[in-house]
Amino acid sequence: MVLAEKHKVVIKQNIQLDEDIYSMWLEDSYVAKNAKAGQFVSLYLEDGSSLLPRPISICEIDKELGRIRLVYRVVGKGTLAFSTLKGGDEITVMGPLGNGFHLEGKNPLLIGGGIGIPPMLELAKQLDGEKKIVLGYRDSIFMSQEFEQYGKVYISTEDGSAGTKGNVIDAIFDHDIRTDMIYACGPTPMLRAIQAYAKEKGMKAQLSLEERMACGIGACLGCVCKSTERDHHTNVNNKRICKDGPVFYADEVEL
Amino acid sequence: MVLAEKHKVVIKQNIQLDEDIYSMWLEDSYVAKNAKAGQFVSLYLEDGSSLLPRPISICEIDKELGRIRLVYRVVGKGTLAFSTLKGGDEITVMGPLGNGFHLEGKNPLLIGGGIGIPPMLELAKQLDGEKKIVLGYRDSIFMSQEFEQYGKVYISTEDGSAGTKGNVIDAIFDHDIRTDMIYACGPTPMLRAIQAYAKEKGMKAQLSLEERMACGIGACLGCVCKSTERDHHTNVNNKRICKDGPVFYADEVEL
Amino acid sequence: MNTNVRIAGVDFKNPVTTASGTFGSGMEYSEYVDLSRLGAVTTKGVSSVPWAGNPTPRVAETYGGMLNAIGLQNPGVDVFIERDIPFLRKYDTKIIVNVVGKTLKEYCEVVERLADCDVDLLEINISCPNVKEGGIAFGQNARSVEEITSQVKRIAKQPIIMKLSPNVTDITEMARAAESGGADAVSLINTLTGMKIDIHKRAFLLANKTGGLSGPAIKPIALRMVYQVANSIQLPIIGMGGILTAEDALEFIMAGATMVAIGTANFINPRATIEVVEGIEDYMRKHKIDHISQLIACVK
Amino acid sequence: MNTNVRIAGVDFKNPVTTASGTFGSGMEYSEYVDLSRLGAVTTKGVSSVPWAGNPTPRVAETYGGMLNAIGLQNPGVDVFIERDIPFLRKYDTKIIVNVVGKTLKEYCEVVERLADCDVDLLEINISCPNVKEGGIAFGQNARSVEEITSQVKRIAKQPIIMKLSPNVTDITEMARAAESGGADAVSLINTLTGMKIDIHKRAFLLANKTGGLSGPAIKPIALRMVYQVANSIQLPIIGMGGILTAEDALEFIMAGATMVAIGTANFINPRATIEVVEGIEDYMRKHKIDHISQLIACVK
Ligand SMILES: Cc1cc2nc3c(=O)[nH]c(=O)nc-3n(C[C@H](O)[C@H](O)[C@H](O)COP(=O)(O)OP(=O)(O)OC[C@H]3O[C@@H](n4cnc5c(N)ncnc54)[C@H](O)[C@@H]3O)c2cc1C
Ligand SMILES: Cc1cc2nc3c(=O)[nH]c(=O)nc-3n(C[C@H](O)[C@H](O)[C@H](O)COP(=O)(O)OP(=O)(O)OC[C@H]3O[C@@H](n4cnc5c(N)ncnc54)[C@H](O)[C@@H]3O)c2cc1C
Ligand SMILES: Cc1cc2nc3c(=O)[nH]c(=O)nc-3n(C[C@H](O)[C@H](O)[C@H](O)COP(=O)(O)O)c2cc1C
Ligand SMILES: Cc1cc2nc3c(=O)[nH]c(=O)nc-3n(C[C@H](O)[C@H](O)[C@H](O)COP(=O)(O)O)c2cc1C
Ligand code: FES
Ligand code: FES
Repeated sequence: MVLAEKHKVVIKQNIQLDEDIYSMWLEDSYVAKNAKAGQFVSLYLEDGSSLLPRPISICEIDKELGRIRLVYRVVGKGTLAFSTLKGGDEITVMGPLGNGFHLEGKNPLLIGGGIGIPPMLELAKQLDGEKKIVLGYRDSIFMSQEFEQYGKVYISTEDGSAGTKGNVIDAIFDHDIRTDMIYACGPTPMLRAIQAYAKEKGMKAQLSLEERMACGIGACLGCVCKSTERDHHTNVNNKRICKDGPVFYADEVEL
Repeated sequence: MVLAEKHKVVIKQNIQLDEDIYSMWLEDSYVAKNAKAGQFVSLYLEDGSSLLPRPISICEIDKELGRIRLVYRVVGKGTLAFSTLKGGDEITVMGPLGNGFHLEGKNPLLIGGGIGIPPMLELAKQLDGEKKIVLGYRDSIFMSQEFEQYGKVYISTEDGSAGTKGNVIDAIFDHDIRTDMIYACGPTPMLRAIQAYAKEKGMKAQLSLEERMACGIGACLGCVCKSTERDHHTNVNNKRICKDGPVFYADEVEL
Repeated sequence: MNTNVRIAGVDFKNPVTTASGTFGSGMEYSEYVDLSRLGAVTTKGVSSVPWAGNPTPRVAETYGGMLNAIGLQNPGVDVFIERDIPFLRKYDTKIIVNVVGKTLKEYCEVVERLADCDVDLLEINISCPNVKEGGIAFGQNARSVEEITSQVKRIAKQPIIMKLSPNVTDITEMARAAESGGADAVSLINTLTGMKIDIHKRAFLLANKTGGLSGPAIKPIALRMVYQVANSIQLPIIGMGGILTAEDALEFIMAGATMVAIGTANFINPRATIEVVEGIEDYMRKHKIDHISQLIACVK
Repeated sequence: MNTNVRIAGVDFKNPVTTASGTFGSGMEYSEYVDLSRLGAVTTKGVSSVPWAGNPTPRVAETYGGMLNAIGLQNPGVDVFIERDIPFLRKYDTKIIVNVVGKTLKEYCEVVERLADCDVDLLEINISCPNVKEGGIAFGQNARSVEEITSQVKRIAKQPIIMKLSPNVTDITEMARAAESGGADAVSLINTLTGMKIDIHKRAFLLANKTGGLSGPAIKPIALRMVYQVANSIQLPIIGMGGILTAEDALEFIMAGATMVAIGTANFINPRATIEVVEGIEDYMRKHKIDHISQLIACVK
């Protein structure tokens, strides 16, 4: 187990990708060295009125240059503050945290919805086999081109402005995509639909979940989800998303 | 009456003068235009966990270049934060606040003790007549040379490492200094001694007082001092240092 | 878009007032904000005779908030009537007068003196933690809350707001007592009693040892209490405690407050009141809310 | 320099422990800090049977603090005894077990199960605001504080710390009741009940609507209560509520706490406990304090 100490790192680049989406590269050789696809980091704010860390998934890992990339959507005080930082500024990070994806499957299917898309990028890089990638957007498209080098990319948009009109499940049906392992990250309704779809088709799926966190390391029990089995650690039907997840097999959790 | 709105200004320079003493020039044409010697400004912190403004006296006013100078001692969270700022950084200011000194007297005596020395500088510049200036330090000397162009400077140090060994009153006795108007800023025990001395000698004195503040503009009644007469505004024997002061005639207040 | 609210038959152009003691009688802040833009100005606690208040230091900063132990220094009701009412009447805003006393009799004296004055509502402060007698002592016991409410109601010509203390086990009990006593509205919260120690001097930071904690630090407590009270009595509520922004104010309104008061925020930003007024308007515009009443107590 | 403190005959190498529920049973944080550097580890509340806790969201950030409504999820006393006690015993630190129940009987069951276990003290949590039954209900009434204290004392083989709720009118009344009931120490404060609303969704942020407010925002209230209790009973006090730094911890010690507990600070900085231990040592060195007891209750 890697010790994920809090540490200050320098921001290499922080650029806007879309209306409220930003991409940040950090000079963080520690996290770069130790991180797996699907893990996340806690980011801290400088302003002492906001004390809790912000969990952000790792989007890309550059082990050679000792860098990691985070892609985030501005939704509140913390992400707004991050968006104002510039290359050369410092930020405090703790990580890598959580368990990450298990790399398996011969023809994996990667599904990202909205701000669940970024963590699929490092996974796409690392997975072997023939990859299919489904990206679901509300309207505006970001990052889709970055995925093209790793597999066949399918897009869905809610307003139909690109790809399949509808959601990611619609796109899967549309293109009759088959797989032996689904990887998915995105809003809970999307994950719930994928869970149901996987069950129906008898497919395996790994889902990356999200919940409000305090400690980020498994101590506070703030971030639990319902587990189908009694969890060995908590001795109730709860798993901690930060420590036992954020990635779970679809049949481990109730959404 | 000048409206002292909160405003952001650029720091021109922020340098260390002595172990824990810093001097900051601000590009603040508004305050520079409107300020009088003896007034102060409220400085705000960026960190939302520290909400109250920090009152700092105006040390120098450069009306031509539209700049003001503040000299401050690092004693806590706020002044520590100010000390890390660099030229080009921004800071939020409200001012000018308070009443300032009345310029009077033919052979004025200016007395500054410790961090009460800086506000004497602009006063020394503005006062006419033959000025004597007494500066009291614990040990290390700062800013004394800057005063020399405006009058005869006498120094006291508690450890006797320079000038008269003792306090400012000792220096006054030492040099048998006479005056028709004392101006003083410094720790309360010093002001109390000057008040007693002035009374004894039948001299007039203007004292700049200090107290913990919240609003800085006269509304909260946090910063009062005892007044000898029933104050017209508060209708009790209290005056507000931020609004009715910080400068008072020695016979107006009880210390 | 309509931001009008009504409490006890009095109409306010918007739901924003000032928290007593943080705005004086509006004179100092009138340089920063147009008082006519406020729903009401609530003035500093006033007693029958002048009070000198506590020794200094009276204020201390705390994490996300502050402590005060002003001790209700005030010039007395006579000066208030002579000077402050005429001043405030120059503006198109309502006047809420905060009333304090050391004994029931003193509260009643002030209310009586104000009965024929041109002010809109009286707020009875039974919750100040910074005076030895009166104040909070009245506000921590349901029977005395009811007693003082009914006594004051007997004399008052203006509607009565009872200002409740958060330093109690169950604030709804105090709210119900105020309602039984005949109050027209309640306001909450006053400050929570707190303390700060200077570890270098090994001494209390405030001369009074303890002081009242206010500012954004206490907002979650205030909001919970407003919600609880809104769900236990029928009277309108003036909510306060840590409001810095329009977003904060809207939380109180959604939890059940008909009006909100801005306190400590004035010290941090003299234009806080106006920015809250404007922010509420912006929110209503953006979310297409025609009338502010649609937001009051909308979260259940 | 001696940082030893003693509570009810138990010696602690220093006055720093963890606040229950913020440190699990130390397992997760043992990666960040050497548990043997702590005076004690206080574990998450444990009940007679496993509790599933409340629905999510269970935590929310507030200005200078946070709300939690975990609802005392815990694996039950059997798993605790089997897994957590042996784990903690590997370290040279004392073990304080926080005990919860929905009924008096449940509290007693846990205390009985723990009687022959290798733990040093029990902390009886009668102050959790996040469960429907038990918890805070016991802690808001002096008679039931005394009752539960004396019942638990009858069975317990370890010294008993009663953990008091700040959601009361007069915390000294509860402290005196704990003392009369035979408690060996008191700890305070638990969280203050608070609320947060999402104005865009117009909904409560926590699934439980209300949660317990903790973190530096509440420190002045906690400190005041510790001071009040220190001046009203003879028992040693474990002080907590918003301690982030050694300076904060020293304020509590000077106000009268024999030990301090670090809670929410762990979430912000996993090394907070150790930094407090080291900071207290630095202060003592700098100010030439030979024994920590010279600082306890030194501000009066
Ligand atoms: C494991 C994990 C990975 C994540 N990865 C990403 C990512 O790669 N990119 C990205 O943009 N977002 C990601 N999120 C969501 C991200 O954490 C929130 O959007 C962010 O914390 C919001 O912070 P804020 O200060 O801007 O919002 P505010 O609403 O001001 O935050 C207030 C509090 O709520 C918490 N919070 C608010 N929204 C969420 C949320 N959706 N999930 C968890 N906590 C929340 C914050 O952490 C903070 O404690 C992830 C969340 C989790 C749990
Ligand atoms: C009218 C006036 C003029 C002043 N002029 C100067 C000056 O020119 N140079 C200078 O170095 N200092 C001056 N001071 C003192 C200065 O305001 C404090 O040193 C400063 O506020 C400390 O802030 P801090 O955050 O570093 O300390 P902290 O102790 O962390 O501050 C905590 C709180 O206490 C207040 N506070 C702490 N010490 C004082 C103090 N001595 N007086 C008033 N409030 C205090 C702070 O404003 C803040 O609200 C002046 C004070 C007043 C009232
Ligand atoms: C400096 C100061 C003085 C106060 N004086 C009074 C007062 O005279 N009467 C009163 O009822 N409340 C008084 N209060 C309490 C406020 O009106 C308000 O209830 C409390 O501060 C919480 O609101 P806030 O967090 O927005 O400040 C005072 C508060 C402060 C900070
Ligand atoms: C997430 C969380 C869980 C908690 N669980 C418990 C608990 O199980 N038992 C208990 O007595 N107190 C519990 N508390 C209260 C803390 O022990 C402590 O009394 C409170 O948080 C104040 O201290 P702080 O501000 O340092 O966090 C919990 C607090 C938090 C934040
Ligand atoms: S955030 Fe604390 S257990 Fe997951
Ligand atoms: S600081 Fe508010 S009256 Fe002076």
